[in-house]
Amino acid sequence: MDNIAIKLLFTLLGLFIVLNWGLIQAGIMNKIVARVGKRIGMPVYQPYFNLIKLYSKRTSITHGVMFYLGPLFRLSGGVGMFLFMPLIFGSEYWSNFSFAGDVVLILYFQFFGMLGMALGAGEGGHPYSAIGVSRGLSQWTTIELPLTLAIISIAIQYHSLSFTDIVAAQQGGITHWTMWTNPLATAAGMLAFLGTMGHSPFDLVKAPNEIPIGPPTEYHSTFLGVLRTNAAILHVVESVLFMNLFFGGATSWFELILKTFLIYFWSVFVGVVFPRFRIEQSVSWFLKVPLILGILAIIFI
Amino acid sequence: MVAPIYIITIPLGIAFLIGVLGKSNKNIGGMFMLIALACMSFVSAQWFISFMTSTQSPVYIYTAGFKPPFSINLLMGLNEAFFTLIINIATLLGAIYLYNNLKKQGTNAMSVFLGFAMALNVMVMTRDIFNLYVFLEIASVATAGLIILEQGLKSTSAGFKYMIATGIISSILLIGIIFAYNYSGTLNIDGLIEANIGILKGGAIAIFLILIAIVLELKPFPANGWALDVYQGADSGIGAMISAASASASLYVLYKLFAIAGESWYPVIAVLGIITFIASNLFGLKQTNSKRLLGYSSIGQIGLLITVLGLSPYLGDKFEFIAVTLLISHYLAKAILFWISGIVKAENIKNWSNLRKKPLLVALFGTAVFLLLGFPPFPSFFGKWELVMQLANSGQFAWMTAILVGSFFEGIYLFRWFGYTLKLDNKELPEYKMKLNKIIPPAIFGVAAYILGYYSGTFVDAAKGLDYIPLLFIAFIALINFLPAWVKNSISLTGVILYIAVIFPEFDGDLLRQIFAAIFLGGAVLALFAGFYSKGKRSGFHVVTLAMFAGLAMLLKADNLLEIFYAWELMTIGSYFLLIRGKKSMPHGYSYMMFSLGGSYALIFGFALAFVSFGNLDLQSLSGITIYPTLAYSLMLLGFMTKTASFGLHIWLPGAHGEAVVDIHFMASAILLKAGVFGIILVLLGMGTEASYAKYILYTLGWIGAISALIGNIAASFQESAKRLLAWSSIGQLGYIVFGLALMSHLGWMAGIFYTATHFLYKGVLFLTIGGIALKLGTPYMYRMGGLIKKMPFSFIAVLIAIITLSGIPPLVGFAGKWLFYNAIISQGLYFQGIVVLFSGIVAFLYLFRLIYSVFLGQLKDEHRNVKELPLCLLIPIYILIIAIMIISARPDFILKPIGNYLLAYFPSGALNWNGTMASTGLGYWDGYWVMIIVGVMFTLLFGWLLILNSKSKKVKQFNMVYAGEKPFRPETTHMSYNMFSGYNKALGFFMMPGVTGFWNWMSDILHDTANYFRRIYSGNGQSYAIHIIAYIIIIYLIVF
Amino acid sequence: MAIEEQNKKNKFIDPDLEKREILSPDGEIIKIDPMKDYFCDAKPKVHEPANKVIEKFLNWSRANSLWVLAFGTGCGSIEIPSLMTSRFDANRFGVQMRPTPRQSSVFIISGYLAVKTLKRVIRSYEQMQEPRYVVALGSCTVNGGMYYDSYNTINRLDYYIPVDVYVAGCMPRPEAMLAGFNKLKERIKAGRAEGANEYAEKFDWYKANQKKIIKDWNMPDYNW
Amino acid sequence: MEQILQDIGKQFKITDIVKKRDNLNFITCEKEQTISLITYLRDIKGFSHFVLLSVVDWIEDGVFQLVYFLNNPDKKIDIGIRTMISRENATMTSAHHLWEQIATYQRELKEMYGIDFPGSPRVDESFILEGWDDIPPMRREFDTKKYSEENFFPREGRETNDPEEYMKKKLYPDEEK
Amino acid sequence: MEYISLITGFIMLMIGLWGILSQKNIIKIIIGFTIFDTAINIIIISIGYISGRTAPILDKAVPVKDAVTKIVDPIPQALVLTSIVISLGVTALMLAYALKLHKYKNTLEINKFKDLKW
Repeated sequence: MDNIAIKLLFTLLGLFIVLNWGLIQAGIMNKIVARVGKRIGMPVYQPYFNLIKLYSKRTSITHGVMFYLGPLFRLSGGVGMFLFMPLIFGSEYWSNFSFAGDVVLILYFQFFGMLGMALGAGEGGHPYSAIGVSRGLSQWTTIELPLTLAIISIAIQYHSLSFTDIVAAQQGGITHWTMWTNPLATAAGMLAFLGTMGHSPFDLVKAPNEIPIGPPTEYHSTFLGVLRTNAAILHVVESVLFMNLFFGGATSWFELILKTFLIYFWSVFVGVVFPRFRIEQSVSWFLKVPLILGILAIIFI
Repeated sequence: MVAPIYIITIPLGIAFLIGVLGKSNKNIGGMFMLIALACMSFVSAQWFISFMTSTQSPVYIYTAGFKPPFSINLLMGLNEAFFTLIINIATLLGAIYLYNNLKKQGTNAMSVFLGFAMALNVMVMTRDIFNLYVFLEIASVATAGLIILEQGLKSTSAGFKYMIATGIISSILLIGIIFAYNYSGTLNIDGLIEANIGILKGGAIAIFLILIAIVLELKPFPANGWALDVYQGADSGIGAMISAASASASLYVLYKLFAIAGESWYPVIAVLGIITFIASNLFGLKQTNSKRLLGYSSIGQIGLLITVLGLSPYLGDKFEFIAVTLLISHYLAKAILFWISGIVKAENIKNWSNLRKKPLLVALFGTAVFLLLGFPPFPSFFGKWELVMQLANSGQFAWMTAILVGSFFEGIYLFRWFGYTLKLDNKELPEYKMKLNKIIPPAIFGVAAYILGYYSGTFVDAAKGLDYIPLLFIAFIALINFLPAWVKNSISLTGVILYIAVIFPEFDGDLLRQIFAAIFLGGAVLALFAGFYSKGKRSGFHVVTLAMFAGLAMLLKADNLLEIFYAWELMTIGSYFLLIRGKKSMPHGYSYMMFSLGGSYALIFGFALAFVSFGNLDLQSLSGITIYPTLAYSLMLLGFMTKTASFGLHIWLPGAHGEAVVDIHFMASAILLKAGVFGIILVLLGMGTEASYAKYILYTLGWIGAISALIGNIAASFQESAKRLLAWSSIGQLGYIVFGLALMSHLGWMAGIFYTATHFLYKGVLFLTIGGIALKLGTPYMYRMGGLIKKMPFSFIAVLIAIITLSGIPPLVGFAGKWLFYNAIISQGLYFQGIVVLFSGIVAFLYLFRLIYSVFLGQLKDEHRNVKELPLCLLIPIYILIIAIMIISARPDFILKPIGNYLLAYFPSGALNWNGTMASTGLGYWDGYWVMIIVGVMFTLLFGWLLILNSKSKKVKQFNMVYAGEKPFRPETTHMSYNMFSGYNKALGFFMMPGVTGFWNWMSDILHDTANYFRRIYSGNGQSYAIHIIAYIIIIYLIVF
Repeated sequence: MAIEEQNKKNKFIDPDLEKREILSPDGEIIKIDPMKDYFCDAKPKVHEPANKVIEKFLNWSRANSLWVLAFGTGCGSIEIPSLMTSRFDANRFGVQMRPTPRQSSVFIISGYLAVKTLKRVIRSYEQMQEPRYVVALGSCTVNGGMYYDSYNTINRLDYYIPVDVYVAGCMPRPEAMLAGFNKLKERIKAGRAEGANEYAEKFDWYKANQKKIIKDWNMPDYNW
Repeated sequence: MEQILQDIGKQFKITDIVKKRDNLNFITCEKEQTISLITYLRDIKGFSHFVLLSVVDWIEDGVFQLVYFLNNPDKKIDIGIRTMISRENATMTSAHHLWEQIATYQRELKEMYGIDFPGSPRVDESFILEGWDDIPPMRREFDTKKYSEENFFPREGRETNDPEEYMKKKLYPDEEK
Repeated sequence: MEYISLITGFIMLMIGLWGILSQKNIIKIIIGFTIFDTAINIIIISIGYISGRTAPILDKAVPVKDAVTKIVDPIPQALVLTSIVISLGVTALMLAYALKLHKYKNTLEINKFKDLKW
């Protein structure tokens, strides 16, 4: 840890790249969704405008300390996951602070952001935000089930829970990827990925016109800006997580961007096609096919 | 030494003197009676002491100077001295108790009473069988006379039934005697023994008749209808005399005459006894009349003593000790109970809640109940322990189970009765005055129970290690019960701190005990410190709390099985009294006691098997169990799991903890449940993993842990009351620990022990804060709270930290437990149990958010507008725990390394290897210290950035929110907390079918229905009782010959 | 009691907003004045832009990301969804519908405003964060339109809330609305769309007009 | 339809029967008899469907004309019962016990015309107008234009043109009269 | 033949027992008890009987020194004395009970006094 300063610099640079890539990725996805609806859709750089406008708002209100800190927790959740996630395999600089923890750390760090968001929404005092949070949490419990099963089956397969070893085991062509060697786990994992991303079949939590927009009902101006920045980072880091686990990690930035785009596109693609689930449907959906896939993944390693 | 003959002559003389005095001057007559009884007890006490201390040899007293065949001789041996002593004391105190009744009846009643006392003494001392018959007859006539004392239809009809029954019994005895004389030629018992007439056909019948008459005198099961009516009909003082004094006399007579019968009789007597014991206790379940229930219980206890008599060949040299302790306990308890029923005069057991008007009576009633059931400080505890050990030693497992099942039934109705007394309201019940002479006898016997308990402890060699200092300290606290709460609190606090200083160095070698000592005693200090919040007297609270903590401390110090069992039972008593304090806690306290009772009986059975297979009682015996090992280990685990409320045995916890007050809730959940964990650790250490059966046990244990974790967490999310939510979550967390221990691997155990420690920390915080808030707001229901973050910021921060730890979110220490579990599950290979545990870990999120949202966030209700922060005496312990959590989170290796080294001794392979603060296993790695720093730095940086961005945002009030252009109506209608996870309930609600409670209810219904069906045979008709007696004789005759 | 008389004075007081007394768990009586306890009624302040150059850039980004509040009044609200269809597609100009006034910056008043709806419009308008703009559709907002002589529809919207762009027409077609958006963009970029500050300056005048016609004004003066 | 009218004629004092269509007739009856007539029609004559209750303001003769429309779904015929009540402190016995929805109509009439229906549920609560303190607005003596000018800041520069001259001036400007 | 008294004793015993168990009236039960007791006394006496001997009264006919060969076994007769006294006492108490029971329900049917049951 002697060159901690350099590593810090590279991590900040990585964060900058990931943030920008997140925003552009969101712009592209909106464009694609619009094209599916035969609309021209928002320009690709629209997320930048939204962010700047949000940050440039002159007034904002706060319901209390926890409300104020909610978005901060959320952002630190996203940035924290980024910090502990090794981005580029092999390069000592681009693996951020992943020496501090393995897959389990990342798995449980997701809750950090969610808890902060839940508490902030709670402090807002709006009943709809509380309903949104309760739906989000109940949905999250069953999303984690197939994900945990997949991770455990990978851990059994590669006898390790640390990212670097998993990615190392998948190097050397497509046939070495987990997608190839352990398809069941990948299937369960990718179905769980749909839930984590919160796109259409499972977007009941932030559904725009269902209960205003769920938890962030009371958030606005700079708070919403912070939440949107985190959303950008989080989407990229989640897809990097799934990339490292199932699709052989990335040896270069270009490979990372391509793979994350395709992984993220998978959830958007499903989102565009399928309508929204009700809460009990989405909770019990994960206990059907994904669960069985996960169990089979463990049995047939 | 006064000649024993005076024991007979004094009462006879005084009786006639009183008769002479005539009806008028009753007071003098009363005084004379008391003097006579006092002299009798002095004489027998003198002889008893001389036998106990000096080597006094038994003395034969020859009446009229002739040798036996021609005259009646009496013997004053050690046994006779002991029995006459207890009879005389009982009659003396009984006379004091009945002084007014006897005075009201006049001098003839007094002389009848003296006659009754004299007859019992002679029955014990005489060696002549016909003399025995004569005085037996006098005793029964005197009893019949005394029954009439209570003028009333009930007592008269009961007396008449008694007369019929004893008439038949004595005539059969007479026939037996005369035929025995016919064959042996002598009436002297010693002569009969030499004559050994059993071998002759006719002689055997004679002996049969004699013995069956004496057994019938002791009210065996089918033929004891008359006895029940007597107990119900007679005055309670008389009932006390019958059940205490005459029962012991007839028991000794049976023991004396046994020598004649010879070996073949033992099993018969044992069978008769055990049937009576189990049947009468079973019938007691449905009984609601207090005195009749006492009748059932005394008949049951006598049945137990008969069984002990019958099993004497198996009990070896311990027989006297067991018989004496059980007899003494029965004698003291029955006397106390009957005397109390005389004072409170409540027919229905539900009206016994009237007892609470006089706290001393409640204490005595409690002593009697625990004395009867064989709980620690009392002699019957050691008696029952030795009984079970000796029976196991001689391989009589069937007898053991029968005795334990019988005493379990007795426990059921006694604790239900005790629960009614403690909890049902007694506003409209009639007032009653406690006269001095009515209260002295039970008080004396109560104190005698404790003293004899200590004294009988000295006999048992395994009990040498028990230190009685804490018990003395508790007695002292009991005495100062009238002081205000904070005085008692500070005294007991200093006492506990001193005690910690004394015993903590004893554990310095053994880390496991150090951790548990820190949890138990550290928790005790925090709980007592939190106790300062309560105003008023809180009578009885400190006694039972210290009893529980004394039990817990003793559990750690115990080095043999007896001490463990002693500590376990002491802790159960303390925790029972704590849990029963809640307003609506009677049913839950009752079910808690039933589970712990069943659990302790399973434990004692397991310990017996361990004792038998290893030879002695120390802890190593847990490892090498050879006889029925699967049964032994599973029973012991079941026993300990009643305390950790694992799946199947968990239904008592939500109710019991839901009703408890704040510090009791903390003690019960954060500390008490760990005792079970300590027990499981001991058993699992003993069992090891090699044996074939161990695999199955561990597998099922793992599944039980996993399922209880899942059920606990899911059920917790649907609770409306905050306390029940925490109670269910404790079930979940304990399920974690049990699962961790069941993995039997280095990592599994490290996870389990680590979880026990951290669970104490964060659950302690949760219980204290939520309990304090529920107390302050007057309601445990979450939908009535809300928006308290503005009023109670400190408790919010505390609960937030506790929630982050519990859910295992990285920077704080909870994550270490989750990480250990992950590695343990994968390395151990128990994937599916592991998945269930990890899934329930994530489900924990639901109820955590619900707790912190409904209590602190959301809308502040009008009535809580100027609620103040929690009292300081609660905040300080909370923040001590918070600091502890933060320290461990920063440097988790402070705890993990020592646990690792400790576990190396038991599980050498699969340990954590450390470099610096980075812990790594074969699979993954984790560096708590660096995670904490990175997250901390990142958080502060982002916080600074957010401050710059958003420095001037306007603070608004609670209704300034987007409500579709309108404004909300009232805070109550806009706080979303009732039925919060309804969607989740629809999806996964089926988990919550109350299967287990249904099972246990079904079991208890079966018991109660059988009891209700069979007790119909006591039809109340005197004649049918006579037929029962005759039929009983004939059936036994046919069986024996 | 004193409190009952106070409430009686104002005929239209909302029962939930009457002053009342509550018994707290530890037995002490608490006086609740809903208007002061539940609502923060601080006056709005004028927020002058800090410096010209940055403000120009920020205005440029504000213009390109117009978040419209989903609040339809009168017959124009049926025209707004058609904007989102592929034929007219307001998304091209960075216009997006937002459900809550907190997050939206453009408030489209899409038709005649009854006094009742005006009360809700005012509350939503005041809950929007600055800088905020109002686009008024149809002639009813200009001069009352065909309801000029009705007893409960207002005639001139700008007396009640500051309006940036009027789009005339007895319900303008979507193309007109898109033209309105572009006109709004020009105003924002030119920095002349300071309706919020104007509202803050002439706050009392606006409030007097509003209270003149909304008789049951049982909500705080300024709705955060 | 005639048969029904004869029967009614026998029992109730009804005047000027107007036959709009073969399945729609209007009858007028006394104020006191209206409720009993309606009950009769409903229970006996099978007019089970209540269509609407409305009022006509004859300010000149100082009278409100209440019209109850009933429909007989089997015979598919309609009937309108008209009653005259005075305009000053107009009151009418409530008919909410016959059909629940009548209470809503009565509430609206109370707010808009000031006709009081004692006993009708929630009759004096505000129905559409919030915070209205002037006289009931639908009454003809209430001048909405004057009220709007007083209260609602009309924008100046609005003049009304007679469409004929306006179009002529527009299309043929040069033709001077 | 010397067992004649023993047999009569047993027969009376059975009659007494039958009286106790079958009769409904309390007085009859008490009478049954008295028969039962006298039967036992007879048995006791007959146990001591040695055929061909006389009663154990030392008078002219039975001199002290050869009394041992002439008289029957005296001990049972001594026992019978106390047994009679006892059965007297018991019967007296029973009658007192019967009187009191009659006072309460002025009936002597044994199955009327069934209020203490189960």
